[in-house]
Amino acid sequence: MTDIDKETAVENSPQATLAHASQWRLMWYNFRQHRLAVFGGIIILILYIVALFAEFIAPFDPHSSTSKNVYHPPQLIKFIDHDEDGGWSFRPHVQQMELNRDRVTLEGNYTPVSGRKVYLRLFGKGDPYKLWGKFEMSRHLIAPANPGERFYLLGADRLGRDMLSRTITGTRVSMSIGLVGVTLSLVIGIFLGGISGYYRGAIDTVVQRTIEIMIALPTIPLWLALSAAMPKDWDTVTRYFAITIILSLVGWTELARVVRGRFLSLRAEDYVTAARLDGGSQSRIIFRHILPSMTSHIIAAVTLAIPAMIMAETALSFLGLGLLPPAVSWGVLLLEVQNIRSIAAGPWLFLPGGMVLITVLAFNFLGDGLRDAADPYASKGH
Amino acid sequence: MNDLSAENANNIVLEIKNLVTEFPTRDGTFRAVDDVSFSLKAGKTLCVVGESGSGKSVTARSILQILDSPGRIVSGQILLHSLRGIASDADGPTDLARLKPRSNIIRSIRGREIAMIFQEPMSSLSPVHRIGNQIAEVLRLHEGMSKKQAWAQSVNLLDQVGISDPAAAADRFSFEFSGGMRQRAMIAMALACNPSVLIADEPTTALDVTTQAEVLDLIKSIQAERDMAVLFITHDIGVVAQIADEVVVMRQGKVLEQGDVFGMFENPGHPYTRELISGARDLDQPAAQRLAARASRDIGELILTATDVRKEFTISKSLFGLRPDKIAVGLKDASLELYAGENLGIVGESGSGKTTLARCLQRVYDLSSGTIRYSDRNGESVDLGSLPSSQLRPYWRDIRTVFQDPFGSLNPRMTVAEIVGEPMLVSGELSGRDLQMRVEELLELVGLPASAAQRYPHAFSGGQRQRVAIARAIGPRPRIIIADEPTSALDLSLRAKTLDLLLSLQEQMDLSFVFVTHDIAVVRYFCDRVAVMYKGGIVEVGDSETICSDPQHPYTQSLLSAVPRPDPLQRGNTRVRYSESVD
Amino acid sequence: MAIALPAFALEYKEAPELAAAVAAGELPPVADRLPDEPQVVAPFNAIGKYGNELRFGLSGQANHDPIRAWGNMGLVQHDYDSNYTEVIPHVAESFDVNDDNTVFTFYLRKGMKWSDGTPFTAEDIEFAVNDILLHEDLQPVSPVWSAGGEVVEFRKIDDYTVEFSFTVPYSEFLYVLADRRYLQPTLYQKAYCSRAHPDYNPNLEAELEANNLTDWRDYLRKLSGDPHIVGIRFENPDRPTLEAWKIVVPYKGGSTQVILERNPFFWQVDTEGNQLPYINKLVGLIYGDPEGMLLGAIGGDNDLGYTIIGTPANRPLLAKTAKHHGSELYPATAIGGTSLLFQLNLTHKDPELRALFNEKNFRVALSIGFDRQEVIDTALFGDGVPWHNAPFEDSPMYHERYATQYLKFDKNEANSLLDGIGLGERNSDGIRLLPSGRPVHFVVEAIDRPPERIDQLEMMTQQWRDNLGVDVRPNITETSLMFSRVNNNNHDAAIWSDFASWLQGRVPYSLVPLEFDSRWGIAWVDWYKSDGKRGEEPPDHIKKRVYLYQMSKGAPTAEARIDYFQQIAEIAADQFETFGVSKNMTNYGLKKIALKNVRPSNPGSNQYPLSLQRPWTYFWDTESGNRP
Amino acid sequence: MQAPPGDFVTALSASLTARGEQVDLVQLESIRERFGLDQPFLVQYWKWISGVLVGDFGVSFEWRQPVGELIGERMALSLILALATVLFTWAVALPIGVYSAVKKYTIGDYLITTIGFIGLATPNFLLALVLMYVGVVHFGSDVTGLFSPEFRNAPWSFARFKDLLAHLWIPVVILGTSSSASIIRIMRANLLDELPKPYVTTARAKGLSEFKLLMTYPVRVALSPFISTIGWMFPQIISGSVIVSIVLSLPTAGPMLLTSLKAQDMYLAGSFVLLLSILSVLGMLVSDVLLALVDPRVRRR
Repeated sequence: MTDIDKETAVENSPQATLAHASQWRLMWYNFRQHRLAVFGGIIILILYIVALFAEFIAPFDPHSSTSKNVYHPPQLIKFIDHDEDGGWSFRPHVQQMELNRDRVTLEGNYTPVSGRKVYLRLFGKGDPYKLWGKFEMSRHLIAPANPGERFYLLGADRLGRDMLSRTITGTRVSMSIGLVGVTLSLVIGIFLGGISGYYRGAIDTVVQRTIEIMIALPTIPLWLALSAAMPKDWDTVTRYFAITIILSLVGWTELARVVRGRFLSLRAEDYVTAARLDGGSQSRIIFRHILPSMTSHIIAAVTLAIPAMIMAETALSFLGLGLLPPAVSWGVLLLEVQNIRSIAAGPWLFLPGGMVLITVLAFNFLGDGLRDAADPYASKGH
Repeated sequence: MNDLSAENANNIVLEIKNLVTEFPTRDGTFRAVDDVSFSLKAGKTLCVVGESGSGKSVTARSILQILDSPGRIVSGQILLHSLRGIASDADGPTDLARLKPRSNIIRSIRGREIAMIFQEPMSSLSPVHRIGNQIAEVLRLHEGMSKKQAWAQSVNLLDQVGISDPAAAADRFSFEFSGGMRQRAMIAMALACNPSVLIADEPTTALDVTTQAEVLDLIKSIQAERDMAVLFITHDIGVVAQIADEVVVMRQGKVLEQGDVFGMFENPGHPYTRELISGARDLDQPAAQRLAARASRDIGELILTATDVRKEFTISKSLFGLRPDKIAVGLKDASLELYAGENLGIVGESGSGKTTLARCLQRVYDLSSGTIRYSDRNGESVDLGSLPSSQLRPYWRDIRTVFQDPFGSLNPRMTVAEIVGEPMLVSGELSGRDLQMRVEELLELVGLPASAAQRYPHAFSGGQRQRVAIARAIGPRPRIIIADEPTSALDLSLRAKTLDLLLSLQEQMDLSFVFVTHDIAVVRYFCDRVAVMYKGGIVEVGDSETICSDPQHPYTQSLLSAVPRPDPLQRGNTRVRYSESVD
Repeated sequence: MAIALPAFALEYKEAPELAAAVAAGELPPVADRLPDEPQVVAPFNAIGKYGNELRFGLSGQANHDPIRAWGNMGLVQHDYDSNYTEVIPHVAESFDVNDDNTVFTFYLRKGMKWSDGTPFTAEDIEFAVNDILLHEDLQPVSPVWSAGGEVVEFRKIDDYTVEFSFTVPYSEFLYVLADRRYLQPTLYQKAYCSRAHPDYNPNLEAELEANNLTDWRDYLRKLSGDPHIVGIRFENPDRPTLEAWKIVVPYKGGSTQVILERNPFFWQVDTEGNQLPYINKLVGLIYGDPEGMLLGAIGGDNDLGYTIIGTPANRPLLAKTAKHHGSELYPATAIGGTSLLFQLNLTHKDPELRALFNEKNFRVALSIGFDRQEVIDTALFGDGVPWHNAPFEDSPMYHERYATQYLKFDKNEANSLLDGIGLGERNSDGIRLLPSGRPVHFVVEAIDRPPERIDQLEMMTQQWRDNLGVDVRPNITETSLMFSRVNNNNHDAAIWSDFASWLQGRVPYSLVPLEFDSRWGIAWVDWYKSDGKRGEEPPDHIKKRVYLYQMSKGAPTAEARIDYFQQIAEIAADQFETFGVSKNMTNYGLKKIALKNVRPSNPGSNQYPLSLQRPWTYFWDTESGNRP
Repeated sequence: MQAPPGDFVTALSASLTARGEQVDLVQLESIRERFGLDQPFLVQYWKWISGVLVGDFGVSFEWRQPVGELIGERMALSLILALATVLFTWAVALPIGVYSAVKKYTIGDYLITTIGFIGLATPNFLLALVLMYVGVVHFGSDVTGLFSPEFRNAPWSFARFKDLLAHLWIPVVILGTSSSASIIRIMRANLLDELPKPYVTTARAKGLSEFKLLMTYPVRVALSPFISTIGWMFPQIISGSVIVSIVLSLPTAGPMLLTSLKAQDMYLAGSFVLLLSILSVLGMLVSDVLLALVDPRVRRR
């Protein structure tokens, strides 16, 4: 028997612990190096939590309006409360404001009401709601100390509705549209990309040509035609799914190309031929040998596809062909301020646009980080 | 410093004293070059030899300060005694180590006083610029020539390096050249400004044996003509023996030994050098272990015969992908026999079709025509060529493959246990506890610790991965193993060990081998019989010793004569050039 | 005000551009261009100066109103100073009506000419009425041209006298001729338009071929405007017109601006004999969408305009930016009606909903079930007064009960009314249940403009859900889709806004279901439209109202007409079919301060366009006389 | 386009009654059969397509004019807008992409990628409106449309062209920001692949300066994938320009397409979608041809 040569004695440097690292631990080790990507991941996690518990986190019912607070500016939370005789106590509150309107020009401006403060309480009682439509609750993350009072951390819209609550409620729709749409286009993308990548020949040319045609079609006119064709009397929920289908109908081409590309390059690897020679069946080769090494790339492609979907939802809503009031999504909120008077009346109304910006940035950084970490073997360190 | 007489001390062109180069990495600084000193003399070739990771290439790049970031020179001197050109001012040699990598001075030296050629012929030249322009650029940069003058001179240079029809060649792009022609173009570019020093960083490693021989002759003739100092970096002892005047042996950044080539080969000083030279020499003759095995048990009956196997590849399809309109012939009517317990070698240069033949034997490819008769354990013979791939599975258990690239042949996302156990798991032969037992047994067989089972391929070196591949191959107790250049990616020292492992496995498991390689030394060491291939056809078959010592076919003769013998005394024996017979 | 001054005492003057043209011999002198006795007009502020151009804006799909607002040439026109209750001569010099309002005679001006110089005579009117309006290819003609089932009978008495006669009294006919939608009689010049007419042009086929058209009616429209939709008449620069400005850069698909230039043969002069109009050129900038038009206005590109940009929500912005380009707010007054007319579908196809909607108490409960003041303060910025779809207090047509009943918010009363009609049960969400157990849920159809109407609806439905437990959902859709559903009676409820002034010329569709605008009784509208062949026969109280309305059309005196409307309103008040939210309030557009002779305000409804102020008397009060 | 309920005539009657016009149902019926709308869908489609092949795009119902007349200049302006955006994107994305690749993982690199993403992430219709508002209110510049009033109907002259350029920068900047972000990332990725390649070290060994070396070799090689991506981006620019034109009231294809779709003016809307698709396919064709010119490997293989 030949003696065990020197190289097998792998000394227990950090490399050793890595030796046992499975693909996922290795990816995580690589991913941690990307500070921006990790930061993006955290933001997205928070957003999905907000989307999940929207009703609880939003201070007020997004639809309740009061005439006294039309275009109410945002209020700053002050934490230290100075009472009359100079003492101070830690009671977070906001300064109450009052609207007075010029009779002729209808110009409204808000002036602070001296001495009137609205105190805030964590987990206080507020507008009743049904969490996910089932659980009867009325506790909110932040609520006015004494019920009936209202505060506007991010201002109010033209009907005096609280923008913070509406944006939070919009998060649920906009974030989920991205997810649902992408999963749909993912399924189509993998299926078609996989077939054309693995079987090549006629199927491949056919799929490739359809992809090229789909990409060649300018999307907006296509959406216009598709959405105009959508019967308008569907209620918001069916409309929501119809839109995700429309978005994914166009979105899958990008994923199919990525999947096909990966399939082609992996097919040529020796270990795939070896697997075939080991007697593996077609499905075993695809699912046991080829797919695992593709999952990381698919995840990266997915995280980059979601922001495109969210942007598309806002574009559709802008054209008046996406969701319509009384549904609430970032697209709808942007549609409502898509006019000059909103710009003049309240720049804070453009916050949902900011949310779209933050979400897309976070997804892109996360996607970039994942793509770099996707191939722990290919990139031997930077 | 060696014992050369003082008078040729004055024609020292470049002197390196106690050079140290380091790479700061995430887990501490890595000292690639540790206190290296040697000097280059005009008209002389100094070979730096060492295995991969020995720091030889970093040393070369330190001279021109073109280290890949974050490498930097920490201490030591690089003294250039250039006899002419701008650097030879009054106050003696200039120390390149002190210069800043981006300074004008170092740039004026690069390509003008010291030129460099690299290993990767494929990507060392820009794919989007014409060859002529890339050469002319050096001339216009350093000699201030006009566009027309520089182009004419580069055509002239291409002619000097032996490229046929240089004017047309200058107009073409790098991807339209063969490996050899590309390396010649690189040399032409290096010679443009008639430098006093040429650094060649493994220029012929990626070339075929015959092309390598021609390029080495070219460098030799140019050096003599221009009295140039050449720093030649290689890991191939044979090449050192052929062209070196002085030798420096390096390992892990340190110089172990340096001296005259003949002295070094006669009685190597350092044990590592001795091992290197003997390793190469051992390989250059039949393995003792093999001869012993053959003595105790002679070759059995015929088990595999391939007759008139032909394989055509379609390069491009017609517009609608129906009729193939351009086809390349990979294999032309090859016929071959394999006897039980025998090691049959298939040798040839790249593009000779040896891998295609191996794939056809294993029926990875479908045959265009011809038959492969295989007689299984209980004597029935079957034509594998005509079987549809679905019925090949049982035969794939008898005939196994070991691939060339250790990194590409193991699935990075599966543990060693899963990789080695796959054949038995898929056939349902073994599972659970006994599968694990069998895997550990196999790992033992190939000399890997049982603990390796739970590890992933990325934790192993090239040599260890190849052992895992072998373990996978012998898993289902095969009768034939087709090994496709299993050792060419390994370092010299590891190569012998792996071949010995295969030989011992042959004895224990009654295997026969089809061994594909381009390395004549490996053929003599491992194979009983050998088939020589050239452009898709088998030109000669026979006992490996007779073929290696007394080749009949002119191509085999030219192939053998081009192989650099690891013995400086046999240097310069007559070279046979094979001009293609019109067939 | 148009006072008849003796024209011959004046020495006529003309715009400098025309004087130059006359000198160059391209135009006859001003005296020959004017009729023997041109109409003399006293400008509102002062005698003006001739000036260069005036800019206005328009937006939206094939929207002709802003262009034709500058010139509607009916034989007669509404009188601005009598608040549109009277009708005064316009193209016609004078007119007589026989005592039983069946025969209407009009006397034209001798020597009056079209914009291409050819004389304007009774022959042109005869051609327009007999050969085009009443031509069998263009039947059926709009019901306004007939009375008592008989179509109008037209007779040309001599070159300058024409007569329209009916079999039954039709006092409202004068208001029809004054209406901007029925200008056919004075629209087609016989000489120019006869080439498109089958009876006059033998080789019509060849000319149609040349213009790659297939139908003579398209050729007529291309030459001089659509016989049915008179608004579509600005596509042909060579169209001879009687208007003060003639089209130069036509209004075509894809054009980005429209330009009209002075009509040298315009037949009106000011009290000092200056031929009108003062301003030489009108430039209409076409915007892709209302927001673009608003931006143009803020940038000073709109010298006088209130449509589209004049919403309450834009007012603060307009006020703030007006100073930058010398403009001021310009009031667009309301002539009656409500900001949001809520109509339940009383002829609903679903029997259970129909029964519910036809319960008067249900409608009363809805009306008093939401806080109008809160809606006005929020959606209309407090600029509004609770009101139904009826004329205001200051109008002769005012009916106090119909306009103001059931306006006060009374949540308890509304809930007790709903309990009273069997809607006592409620489901887990607090929504009331119908006797069959189905929740009270229906959809209100609405279009996506104007924004403040959607805001009002959203607040109303929100309050109904919270206060009454009645689940009403707005369904905001594109105009054409809403109409295709409502006109086929497939809707639960619908909203619109209306200027119910009950003056002549417009069907009061919240009183009588005679037009598809009456979305509260589409089946009845079908019945009337098809003379009983389709739809559903209406109950007696509706038949009585329709009869009274038909009678009002022939009412001999204004007082008689008012009396008829009071009776109709009395029945409608008892039924309480529809209800409103707030009075239509004055909205504000923009006007350049330097633009003079502009009346202090103009009605917001396009039924009384700017042309009734005689905009050809506007002028730039700057020393150069040009636009600042 | 035929899918929505009703047809042009219902849309026409809707918009007229919305403005108080009285239009009788029977009259509508006569308009419908004059336009041939009562014929089955396939017959109408076949008549239109056969016309298109011979260059006649049919007649617009709404404007009673041949579609060819209507869309002529608008398509040209759409093309100009798209080309200007492509040039702008190249001019911006190329240098930034190179900079962020060479200065990898430095502050500069992160800053640029973030700004690039901000361009990608802001919905361009919002950016258009805000830019327009700021332009009019604060700078008083005439922002709407591509021409100032006096040039709108003027024939093509150099002055008109200059006026066009003066107005063109806003839509180009808006459209450019979103498309340049993805291009910057592609250029950066390509260059990062090329930098470690051996021919770069060869060039350095020849004595070239870092900057000259960078520009002539890796950037030149990384250029070819860069050009092919532009081809793929063309459809995205075309559809993006539809939205921006609507907001900015540009006389391009966008606004007219939206209104014709809403008015269900079939022939007009159909022609626009057809031509826009052809335009984007042409864009891709051009980029492929350009690729062959730039990259000998494509040409010679």
